[in-house]
Amino acid sequence: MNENNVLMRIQDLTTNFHTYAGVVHAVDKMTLTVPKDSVVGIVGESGSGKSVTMMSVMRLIPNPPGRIEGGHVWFDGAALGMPDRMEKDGPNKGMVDLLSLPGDAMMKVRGRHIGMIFQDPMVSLNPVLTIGLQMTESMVAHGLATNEEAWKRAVEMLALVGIPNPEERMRDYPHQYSGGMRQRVMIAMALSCSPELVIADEPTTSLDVTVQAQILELMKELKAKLKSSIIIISHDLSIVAGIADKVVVMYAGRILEEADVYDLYEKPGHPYTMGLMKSVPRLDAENRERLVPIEGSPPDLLAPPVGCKFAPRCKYAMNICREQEPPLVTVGEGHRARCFLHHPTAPAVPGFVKVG
Amino acid sequence: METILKVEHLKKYFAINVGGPFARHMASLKAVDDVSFEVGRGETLGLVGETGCGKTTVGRTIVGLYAPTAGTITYCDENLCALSREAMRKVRSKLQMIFQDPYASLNPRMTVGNIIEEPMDIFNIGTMAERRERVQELLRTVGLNPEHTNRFPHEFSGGQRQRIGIARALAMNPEFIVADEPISALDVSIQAQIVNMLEDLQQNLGLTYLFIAHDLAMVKHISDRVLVAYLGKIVEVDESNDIYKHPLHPYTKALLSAVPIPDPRIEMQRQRIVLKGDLPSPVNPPSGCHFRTRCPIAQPICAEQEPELRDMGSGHMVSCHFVS
Amino acid sequence: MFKFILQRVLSMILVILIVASATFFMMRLLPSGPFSREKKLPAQIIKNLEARYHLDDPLWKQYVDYMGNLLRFNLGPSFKYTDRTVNNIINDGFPVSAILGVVAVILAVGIGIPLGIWGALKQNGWQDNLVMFIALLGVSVPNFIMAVLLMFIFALGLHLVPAAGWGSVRQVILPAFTLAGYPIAFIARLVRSSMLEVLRQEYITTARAKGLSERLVIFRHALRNILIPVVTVLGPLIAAVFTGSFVVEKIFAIPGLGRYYVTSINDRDYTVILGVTIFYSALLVFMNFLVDLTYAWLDPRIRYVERKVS
Amino acid sequence: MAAPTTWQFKEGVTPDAGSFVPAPKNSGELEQITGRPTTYWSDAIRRIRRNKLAVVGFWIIIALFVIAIFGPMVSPYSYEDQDLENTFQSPTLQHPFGTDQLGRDQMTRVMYGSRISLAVGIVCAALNFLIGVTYGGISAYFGGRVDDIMMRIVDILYGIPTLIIVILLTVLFKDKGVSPLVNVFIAIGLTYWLPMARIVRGEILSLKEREFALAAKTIGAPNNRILFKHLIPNAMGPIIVTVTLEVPSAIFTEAFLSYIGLGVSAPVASWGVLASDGTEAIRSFPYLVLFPALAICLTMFAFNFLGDGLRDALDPRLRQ
Amino acid sequence: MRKALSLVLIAVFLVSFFGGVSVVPSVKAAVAQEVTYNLGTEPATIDPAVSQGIPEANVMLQTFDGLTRLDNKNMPQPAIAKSWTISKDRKTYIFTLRDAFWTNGTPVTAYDFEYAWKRALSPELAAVYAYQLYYIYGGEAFNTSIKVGSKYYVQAVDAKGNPLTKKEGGKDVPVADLKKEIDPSKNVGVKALTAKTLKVYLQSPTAYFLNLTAFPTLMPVCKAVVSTNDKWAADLTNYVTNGPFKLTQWSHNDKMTFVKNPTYWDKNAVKLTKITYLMVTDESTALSMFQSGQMDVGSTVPLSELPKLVASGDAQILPYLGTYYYQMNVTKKPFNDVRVRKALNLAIDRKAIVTSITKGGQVPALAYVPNGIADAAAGSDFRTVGGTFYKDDDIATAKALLAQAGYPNGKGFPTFTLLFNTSNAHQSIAEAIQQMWKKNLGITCTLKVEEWGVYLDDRNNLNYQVARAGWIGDYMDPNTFLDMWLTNGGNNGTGWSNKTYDALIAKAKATVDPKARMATLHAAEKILMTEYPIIPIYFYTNPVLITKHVKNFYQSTLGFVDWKNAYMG
Repeated sequence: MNENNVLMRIQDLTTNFHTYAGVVHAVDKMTLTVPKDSVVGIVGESGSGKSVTMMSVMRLIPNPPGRIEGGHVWFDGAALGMPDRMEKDGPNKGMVDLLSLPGDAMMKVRGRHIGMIFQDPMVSLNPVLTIGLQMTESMVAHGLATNEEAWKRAVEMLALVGIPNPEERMRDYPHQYSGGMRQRVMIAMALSCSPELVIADEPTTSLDVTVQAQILELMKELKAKLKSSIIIISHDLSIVAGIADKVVVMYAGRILEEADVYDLYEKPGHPYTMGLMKSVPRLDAENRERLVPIEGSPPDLLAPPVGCKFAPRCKYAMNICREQEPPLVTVGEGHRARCFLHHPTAPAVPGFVKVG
Repeated sequence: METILKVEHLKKYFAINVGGPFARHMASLKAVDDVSFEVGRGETLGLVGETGCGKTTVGRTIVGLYAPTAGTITYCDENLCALSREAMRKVRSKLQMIFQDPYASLNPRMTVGNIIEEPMDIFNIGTMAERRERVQELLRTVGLNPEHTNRFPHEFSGGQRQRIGIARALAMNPEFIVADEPISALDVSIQAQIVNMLEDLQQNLGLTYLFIAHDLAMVKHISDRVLVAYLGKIVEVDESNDIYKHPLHPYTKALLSAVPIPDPRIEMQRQRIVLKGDLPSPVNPPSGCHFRTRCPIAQPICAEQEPELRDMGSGHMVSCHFVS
Repeated sequence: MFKFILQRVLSMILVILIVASATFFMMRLLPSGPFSREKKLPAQIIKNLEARYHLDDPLWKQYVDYMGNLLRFNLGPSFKYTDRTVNNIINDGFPVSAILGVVAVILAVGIGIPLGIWGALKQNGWQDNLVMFIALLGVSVPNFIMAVLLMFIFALGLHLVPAAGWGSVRQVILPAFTLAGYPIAFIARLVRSSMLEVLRQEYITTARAKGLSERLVIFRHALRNILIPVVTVLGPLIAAVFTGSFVVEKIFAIPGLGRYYVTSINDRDYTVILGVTIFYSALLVFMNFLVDLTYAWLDPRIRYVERKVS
Repeated sequence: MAAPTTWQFKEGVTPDAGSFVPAPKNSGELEQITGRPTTYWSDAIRRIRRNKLAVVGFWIIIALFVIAIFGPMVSPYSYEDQDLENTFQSPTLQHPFGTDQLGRDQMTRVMYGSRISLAVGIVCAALNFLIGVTYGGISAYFGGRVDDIMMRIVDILYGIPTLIIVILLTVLFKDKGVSPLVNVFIAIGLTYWLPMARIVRGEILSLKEREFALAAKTIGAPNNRILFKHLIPNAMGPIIVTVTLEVPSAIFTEAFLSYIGLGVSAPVASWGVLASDGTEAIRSFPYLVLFPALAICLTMFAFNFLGDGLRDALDPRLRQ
Repeated sequence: MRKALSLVLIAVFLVSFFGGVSVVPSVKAAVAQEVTYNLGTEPATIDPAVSQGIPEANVMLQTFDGLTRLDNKNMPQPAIAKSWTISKDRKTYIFTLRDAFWTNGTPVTAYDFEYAWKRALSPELAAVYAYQLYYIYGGEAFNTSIKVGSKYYVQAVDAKGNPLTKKEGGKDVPVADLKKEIDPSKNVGVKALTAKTLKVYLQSPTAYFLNLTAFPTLMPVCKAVVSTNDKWAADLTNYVTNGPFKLTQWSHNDKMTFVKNPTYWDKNAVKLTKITYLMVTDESTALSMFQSGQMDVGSTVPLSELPKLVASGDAQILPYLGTYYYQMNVTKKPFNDVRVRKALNLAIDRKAIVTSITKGGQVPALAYVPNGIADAAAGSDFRTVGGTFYKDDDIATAKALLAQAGYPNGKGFPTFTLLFNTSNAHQSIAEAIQQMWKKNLGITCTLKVEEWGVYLDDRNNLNYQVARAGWIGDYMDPNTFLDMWLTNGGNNGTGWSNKTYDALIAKAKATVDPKARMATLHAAEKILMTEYPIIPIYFYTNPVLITKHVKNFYQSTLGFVDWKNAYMG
């Protein structure tokens, strides 16, 4: 047991993709702490590196072209049951570095200790295998249950996620489920081995709003019932608003802002975060109020801009932003942001709470 | 307001195979089941509903991708369903479509220039140089760098691709655009860009939109009026602001309640109306009111009698037995 | 369901009847007849022969008679093999070709699929190059050269198997391998590319994320999805391989049906040409039918999905 | 409230007052795309040139064509000059590929034969494209009854024995003054497109439901444009693979055709003919089959490498 | 990659090369009297009456015994007939039969012969080789008669003597002349006088009739069995025979097994206990099987291997009664000019062809009738007596002739087509001759290969200019080669016609005196070889694979194999 109540700590994680055209720095020195029994939301546009980070944690980056170039992923050693691999000392005492585990040991971590839910349940379930088989196989593979036990537990799990007639539907194939049901199955599957951490990668993006609401409600419910930490990834701040304890905003492979959920929405510390909030229409807004979008597109990571990666799209970009990349500065209790606007000499910006 | 498009008793049934590889024409999937509405010139009509409610089919039938099973579509006083193939091809230049998936709707083997130029090429409009000129202009219109004509779709980000799709739709100076979920595949940060652009284009070019989406927040934002569809039927029609303020149909209420709000203080406390279960199969829709199986206020009468779409005053229409 | 199978069977029968009719008339256009010899027969003897086999009837009558007999599964007498009927010939030859075919298909699938998987898993490695090399070689080397090479190496050189002939298990090996050469190459290539495709699928990532071993990922999750395209090509392939190959049967002196495809035409043995053709077509359409059934079995989506026919 | 961390700046760069003023907007940067802009073909060529195997394949093919055209001219022997005193000579410096049963220089014959075999291979590929791709494409694109009927026709053509068709062709073309190679092309054209039609049909069936095909429809593209411009180019991968698989068998089919009289007449001999003739003497004179077979293999490998490279190069999505 | 490719191919090459030459000849365990022979192809039938070719004959000769049997000098020796008498006019033969038995135990009688021959002649059986019985009086008439009810009639003729036909059900049906009945029991010249005496009356004196009685078509069949079951030869259950061996197994296209027939009258002479026939069509495969010990004797040898195999003693070259020749369409220019035909004939180097291409010990043909047929004088050969008619490779004369015909040095000679059927050997020879004509005479021809049926059709319909052909004798007499060139003869596919020639052949047919007869035939051949409708190339030989263990192997110059006296040693 480590002292800090930390379940997982990603430290200086760097993942690159080596392509024909050059090296893509998908994740650059990413650092993130996931406390036990908490929900961390990661928000960012596609290509911001949020999924790559999680796939790096799972060590499922396809190689080639992807490669984890550096960093550590510390995971609570006690939870893993790998006392001999734990750090003996230092800030990461009691933690195990997932990146240095041998392949077969890592295999035992996947699914068993870290469960994963993918974006598109349509393609994430094997179309030619029954739900029952896909539900039970990880329990069996990890030696947690015999086939019969796994079957029983899978039925329970399906019931838990709200599948009617779970016993019968175990024999069905994925295409016989609706999109929402499939995502429930994915969730049940990820939870079947009671992992300490569940990573949900855009779990509602491909779903209808009504189904999205169902799934979010379900996850909230499960968060209360089960003792797992959750990392929920989305491109939409409103999705994580209702569920996360802590939110991380990523952009171009970096963290731009990290804060407690309430802090982030009330006192956004980065123009990007502000932009994300303003670009969604609010139901309660007056009719036909023009939206305020973030101009431009995410940067091409083959040739990222110099300085702040967001600067080209930033309304408030300053000369220095085009020259060098701002550091991630602490702007409040557990609130960090990567923006020069926090610098004492920077001009004030409306709606921006400057702490620096 | 001049009516530009009139849809009357539109039905679109698909013949489907059920039960195995050898089955044929076993059943019909009632994707659109007796739908009528009108669109005024310069208006944006929103069409919301879940996947499988028939909204995409309505859009595709209007632009002629599907032949309707029954009913008529009148565009500028011309019955589209009665047009010959050649005449239909001509009308198409005025009736354009923007697709949901900007990844799938652009031919990956064509350059952006070719994609945008293609409609002009098909209708033999202008010389090569003029067309090229027009492509550049269109790219500028949708906010893309005109130097990118020789690029391939995959080189662009999602938002940029959607702009290419829009530029293609604009190439023939259309009057009416069916926007089929044009933003649901995009990041939120980009959605606003596209929505703003669509609004600007409407103003500048006098376009009429049928805006299809499942996200009520965005539909409400962009539309003048909103149609709510459920399982091939329209259940509510109203001015977009009113439908948020005074939703009458329980389904509309559920849709509204499902929209997430980027505010943890609200979200954490919020009590949603969560619809139970899934959309029933459009092959065997429930008797009576189609929504009754998931309706929180369903009564026995709902199974027996199909509610009519009733006008509740000032164009607010709803089909529910329990609304008065 | 029954109605649709019936429909399908009717369309199969139609195809077979058209093939039979087209072949019937086309073969009668061929120069020379069944009784042409280098030593020309006296005219009267030819007349007697034609009378015996009703070849002096008007063509339409011969056609009607043939079709009538066909419906009773009577394929008529062979003109060359005086005392044998076409039914006899097929009865004798087909089992032999089929045994060879079964072994060849087992080899093709048993070698082609693992090779393809191996290549895909080691994409761009030397193993992959080797697999592609074998695949290309299998396609480029025609079976008459392959047959002779195999015979020289394994029968005459190493004395491992008999050179040719039929009757013992060991005599099946070389021809089966020859027959399987092209399919092995074809399947290996197909499997490799499908495998690469499947490995990119999300459900494979899901399976890995569940902590399944690579073996389970490949054999449980990937393999069945790969089999779908393989089955498509397997249908016509099996039909072709089952009915035998003229070259392989000739070179390995195997008493199969395959030789009759060529010899019957050279001999203008009309009934045998027709019988063998009809038999082959029937097998082919039947195999395609089986492919569809197997499809449904392999891919549950086809089994139940409501497929739009717009 | 925690104190903000100390600001660290890049070494040597200290921000001055000017650093913290709003920077001018650069609109071009907002929609920037890296990499050189190119046209479709120059891009494809650039990509194919990066593929080493494809380049090797390309040069082998060029070499083969050069040899086919100039080889027989340069050779001191003619493909038909016999030397009955020196039949079946093993390879020597004088006759690097040996001599055949009539004492002809095998190397010259192989070089000469490449003209026919390469032509057959290329025409087979072209016919596959023209007939097979079009047929399969139309069948799948129009679907329904059209598809049913067209595919039944394919079934029927599969069923009718090729040998009968081919013999009838020999009769049909006899003394018509049609070039013998044209006969071969027709015979190959008649039968070789069937597998291609099936494969293309399968591909198009799934492609035609894709949104870009629908998009083409909405802009008023006529059917043939949708089929040939949008759908078929996207089925190029399997098409190229199928062609490369068909070509070798076409080369050997040509041998079979000329064996029964449909094709170039002796003493001209294609690779296929040389190889199958050589097989008869394989015991004592294996070099007679080895060299033509080797030539065919080499060609196949070259075409395959180039084909694979081409397939990848023609798919812009694979650029990165 | 390329390197790997070449390495693999070299390896394959080496293995196959050494694999090819280092084959160990089979060593059989001492003197099991069993032999395996490659028949080469599936026999079309095992019913002697409808037998038509060599493979069938090679089955029939083991399973049946005719009136006579040829010895290894091709002379007829008594078999079922233990003796015979021949009338003066050489038209009537009376055979006395010995005691012999069918495999079902019943005796072989003269009735069986009468029945068998008449059955072979009956029009409804439509036996291909029925014409081998046309020598018998009334044989042809019976074979060409029309059956009405159960009786046979001559076909009616109109005033001009053309046969009459009528339309019936869409087809032409010959009209029977109901006044002219043919009663096979009376009108056909074969009659069993007693169970052991057979009388045969011939149409005309036929010098080689005794040879013919050893021919499969003239074999007896067991009347009791065959008359009650017309499918008797469809399988082996009813296959009642009387030969030295019994056919016990026939798996089609694969193999036949014969065992010694214990009821055979001359069983003590038979040493082999078992013969296995294989039906391997591919020459190279047959050689492989021979080399790997799967067979002892093979009927075919790949050309390219022949010299080596002859040298090692694995192959023998046996004589074969046949001529390989080219024929010309004399109805077409320029082949209507005898000088052209002769020039083409002379400008061929046959020696080079047989030594460099065919390599099977073939003899350059400087005449038409091959060696191996006895002339009138005892021990003399028709060919030796007849001599040669021209010089091989006589380019000077050929050129002169061509010039005389108006084509000096081939100038103005039209390009023509040389037709042959699909075969590598034919092609090589054609290529060589094409080159010779070009080099020696300056004339060009193109080669045209055709599928067998197409080729036959073209050849028979005079739809060619020069075509390859071959003729294998049916019986041991020059007539089998010469009577085909009669005007409008069925096998005279050249359009050539010569009245004197026709008269000479007719005369030879009616001549009883062997000496005069042979002289007539020599005269006929001489006409043929001055007119040159054909270009003889070489006389066939018959190379066979044979292990040294097989003794007393006999294959006649007609290609018939007889295992009766063979044994393993």
